Amino acid sequence: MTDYSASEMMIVAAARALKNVRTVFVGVGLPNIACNLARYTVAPDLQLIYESGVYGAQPARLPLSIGDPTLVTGATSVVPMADLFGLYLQRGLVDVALLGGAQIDRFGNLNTTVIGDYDTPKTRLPGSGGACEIAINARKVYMIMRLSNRSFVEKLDFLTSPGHLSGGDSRAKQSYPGEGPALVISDMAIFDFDNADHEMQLTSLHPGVTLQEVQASVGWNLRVSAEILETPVPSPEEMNLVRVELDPQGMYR
Amino acid sequence: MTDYSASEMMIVAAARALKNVRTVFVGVGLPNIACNLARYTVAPDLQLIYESGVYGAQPARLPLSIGDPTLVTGATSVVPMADLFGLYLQRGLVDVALLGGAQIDRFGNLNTTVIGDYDTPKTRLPGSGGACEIAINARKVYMIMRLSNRSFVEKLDFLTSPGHLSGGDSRAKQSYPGEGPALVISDMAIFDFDNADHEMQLTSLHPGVTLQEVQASVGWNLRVSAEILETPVPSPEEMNLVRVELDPQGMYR
Amino acid sequence: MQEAVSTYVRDGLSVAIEGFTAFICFAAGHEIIRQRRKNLTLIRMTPDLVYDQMIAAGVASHLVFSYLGNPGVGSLHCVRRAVEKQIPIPLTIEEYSHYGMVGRYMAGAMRMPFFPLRSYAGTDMPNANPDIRFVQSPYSDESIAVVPPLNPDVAIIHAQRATKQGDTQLWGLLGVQKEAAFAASKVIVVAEEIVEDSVIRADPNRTLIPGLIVDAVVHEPYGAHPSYVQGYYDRDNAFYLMWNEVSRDRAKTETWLDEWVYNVPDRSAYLEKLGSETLDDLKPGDAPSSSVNYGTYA
Amino acid sequence: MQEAVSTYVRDGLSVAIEGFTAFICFAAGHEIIRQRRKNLTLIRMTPDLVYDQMIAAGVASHLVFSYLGNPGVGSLHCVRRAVEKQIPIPLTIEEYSHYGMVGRYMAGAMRMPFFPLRSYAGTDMPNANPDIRFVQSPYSDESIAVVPPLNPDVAIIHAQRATKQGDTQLWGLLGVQKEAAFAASKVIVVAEEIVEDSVIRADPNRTLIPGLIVDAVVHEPYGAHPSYVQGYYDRDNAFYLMWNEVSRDRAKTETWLDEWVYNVPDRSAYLEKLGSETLDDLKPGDAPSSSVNYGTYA
Repeated sequence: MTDYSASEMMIVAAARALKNVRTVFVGVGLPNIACNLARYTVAPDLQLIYESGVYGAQPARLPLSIGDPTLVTGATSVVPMADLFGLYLQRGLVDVALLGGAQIDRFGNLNTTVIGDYDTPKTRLPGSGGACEIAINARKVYMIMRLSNRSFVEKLDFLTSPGHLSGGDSRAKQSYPGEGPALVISDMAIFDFDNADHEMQLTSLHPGVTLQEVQASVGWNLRVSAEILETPVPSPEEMNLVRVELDPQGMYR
Repeated sequence: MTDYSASEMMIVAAARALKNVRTVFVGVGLPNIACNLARYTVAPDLQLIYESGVYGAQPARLPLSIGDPTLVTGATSVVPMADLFGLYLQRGLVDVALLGGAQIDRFGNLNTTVIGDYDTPKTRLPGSGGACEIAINARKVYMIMRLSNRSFVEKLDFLTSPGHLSGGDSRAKQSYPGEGPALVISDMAIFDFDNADHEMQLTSLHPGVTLQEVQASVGWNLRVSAEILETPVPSPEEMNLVRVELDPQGMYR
Repeated sequence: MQEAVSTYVRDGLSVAIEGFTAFICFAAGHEIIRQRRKNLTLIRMTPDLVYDQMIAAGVASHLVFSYLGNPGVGSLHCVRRAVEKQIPIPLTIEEYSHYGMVGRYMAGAMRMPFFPLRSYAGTDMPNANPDIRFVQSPYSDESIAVVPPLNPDVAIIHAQRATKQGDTQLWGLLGVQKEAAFAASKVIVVAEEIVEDSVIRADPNRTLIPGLIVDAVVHEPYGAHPSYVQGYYDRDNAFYLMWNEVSRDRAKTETWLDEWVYNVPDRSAYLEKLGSETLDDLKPGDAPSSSVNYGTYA
Repeated sequence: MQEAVSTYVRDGLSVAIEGFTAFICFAAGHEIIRQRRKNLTLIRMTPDLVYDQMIAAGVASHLVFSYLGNPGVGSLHCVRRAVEKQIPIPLTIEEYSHYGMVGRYMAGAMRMPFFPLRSYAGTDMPNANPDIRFVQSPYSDESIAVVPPLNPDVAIIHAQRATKQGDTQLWGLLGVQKEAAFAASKVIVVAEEIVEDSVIRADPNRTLIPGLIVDAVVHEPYGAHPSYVQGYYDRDNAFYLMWNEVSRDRAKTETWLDEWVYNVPDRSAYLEKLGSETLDDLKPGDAPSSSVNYGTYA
């Protein structure tokens, strides 16, 4: 059996979810490794789009940030951010965006702004960056987040990036161009929103994880799909790519 | 005495009016010769801006149109038209724009759209091009037009590009960024708008032209400034530049 | 080209062949005439000779534009005949200023509901076109003109070079080609040269249009004659002057269309008929850009 | 640099040092700290380490931004201390999303009264910032978010090369540098190389900023260290990691500022102190762009 960590399981599961996707809006860190793993495996034609203005990146090293110069050299096109956000994102050319956040609620709304009160914050977080418009305009959004009941909360302290808002048809009423959150890929389980309420529901447990453990890490009474799958373990090929090619220093282990 | 035509007098007078001007928005034809003559004489640092997207052109030949490739090669900057109109013109970086038209009225409003009724035109003209926003946004507008009472009319058939509208404070009320028409340079005389009504007034007669001849070519009762000057004749140097350097084929004679 | 036009340019669609003075894809215009398309809405800031010819051939029933002229020469006589005298068929028009057209393409390309610009106030243009409207600013008592988004069914863009996948680079006058391409539902790129992916990737800042939005790539050298392509050939000004004479007369125009469009199967035949001497005369001298270093970061 | 900052960056003004991850002009930031400016409004999409240092030094009282982070590393501890604990002085904030900031610069650069974008609806962001508003489209029943124009008093832009007149070329990540420069009242360009006019004119499509809008040009090689300049040097990531540790502690931060800013007279001294070995390690390999032909037309 292949040796892997919970984080690596999360990366592999995210990469697999990109099968047949043409364009993906990539964040730094875990999303970046997942997208590059997908290029080597399930999505060889996957085009990487970075909010820094890069389309069709072919990084020669694992980028240190979304603005790494290795993303520029050898890319198909590098444009002003005005064009990246206007002509690519808002135009509807992003099939999937990968997002994370400090807090997520059951409808996939994200908080990356503040813990505590906005004006007298307990912890000041980075803020929206491009996340607010990405969540509105990307065709689909996949979240990659580690499970914890500090992150998966009953109520956000601040709604930075809209998911399915209050569920049901509340997102549809906003006439956003994008469909919103489709998947949440965590280190313990995978969730989707495939129900009329557009509420997060458990669909797959990573090997060795129990439903009880997941419920204990989520701040609300978790919805569970009719059938719970077990996430296939990372293959030797996937693990080899992650450990040898993509994360040789084990930064994301 | 130097030999020159009425058109050449007009070109020379227009060039002289560009003294100390930093940026000029250039149209093709007469304005183009006038601007290049100014660069060689009264305004060596004059920067030529073309609506085709060119800033700081140094044409190696007399351009055949405002989109001539000789304007691109060796220019300081060549940008999309969105940037030319947004970042240069609307931003307020054009000191003087040279415009012409099929019809002009006493307040310097221009028609380049239609003779006769809009829906059943007698003559369909080219339309606005950039003239409408140039007339609104350029700091000052100089018109170059041959005098004739078919062109200098009591009432325009169509107002394409605003001058001083109905005169007085009517332009100020629109809060346009630009000041509007400052000069009209014709083949017989020069006019300005330096009165409270912002009405076109004769300020200078070209040598050999009488006030009566000018009045006969204007479709309204012409206003005349307190003192009428005589336009200095083209100097040998100016004529040499026009005939040898700028218009060797005599297209604009 | 024959296949790209027959696949994407169908009767009744709206088509934008863009390129301001330069990069005007006459090759596409002629193919559309040959395929006898009907009822097209033609969109172009400056209709130029290419639409004069297409309108003379009766392919269009509606024209969206901002400047009707033979640049540096004079009038577009065929467009005027259609507008003033409904010859050969009636042509309705919809006009904006240059910045208005630019803004319409930008709004279309960026999926904005409108584009605001400082123009039109106080003129007769909003009377002639009720789609020119005004919006109140929520930050002051100022009102600003707006134009609606423009999303052509098909955009046809001529360029110096593209890959087979449609990643496209242009230099020289950039006009509204990028905006028109991103605004369109279908994009046809016509290139002087088809190049390897590595050529494009060696200078990613010069890529104007990504293959992602391109539906067909056509290799058509000299496809923009008699207009020009920066660094490849000059404008054939004799042609622009000749057209000014030919187009004044309806019969002469039709004779020209017969000889140079209908009776010519494709662009290669057109170029052969034109003769290599004419093409050679249009070749510019060399003015190479310097190279810049993007650096390797591995 | 000393002169450019003392002439244009006065107490109480709003200053935008732009450059997304790349081209961040630390040389200008340090000079502003050395000149002990007060009460500045600092504007930047991603405040990054440069504003973390400036805010730690107490030059700013207000911050306009869209993302507060040490890119790829973590938090900006000095900004957080100022926001959460008013250390060393209180800092008020005004926040947008990335596209909101881009749109604000665009509106400022194009003299538009507002910029419309598809963002913000349904979120808490308009509650936190009342300048995020909504406008009704005159073409449908749709409402769209708008942001107000942003016109910094001073913009500072780092670039690969510029002429003495300020005609400036950049390649790599273009960020919002062009928009910030055109939006600003005064523009300082800081360049790795000062080049002849002919270098710029050999590739006019690459000119991002014309000298027309530039008030001062500073020649400052390595002026963007520890950030990077495409093709010239890589990001000094060890510095970014080191700062993450130093900046957690107020005393250590002040010691660092003393050693590397206050007690260093200018950028040359900073580079000397840094050592040529560090700089050499950051040199990338060669990845030259191809040359293109603009053609001569005489």
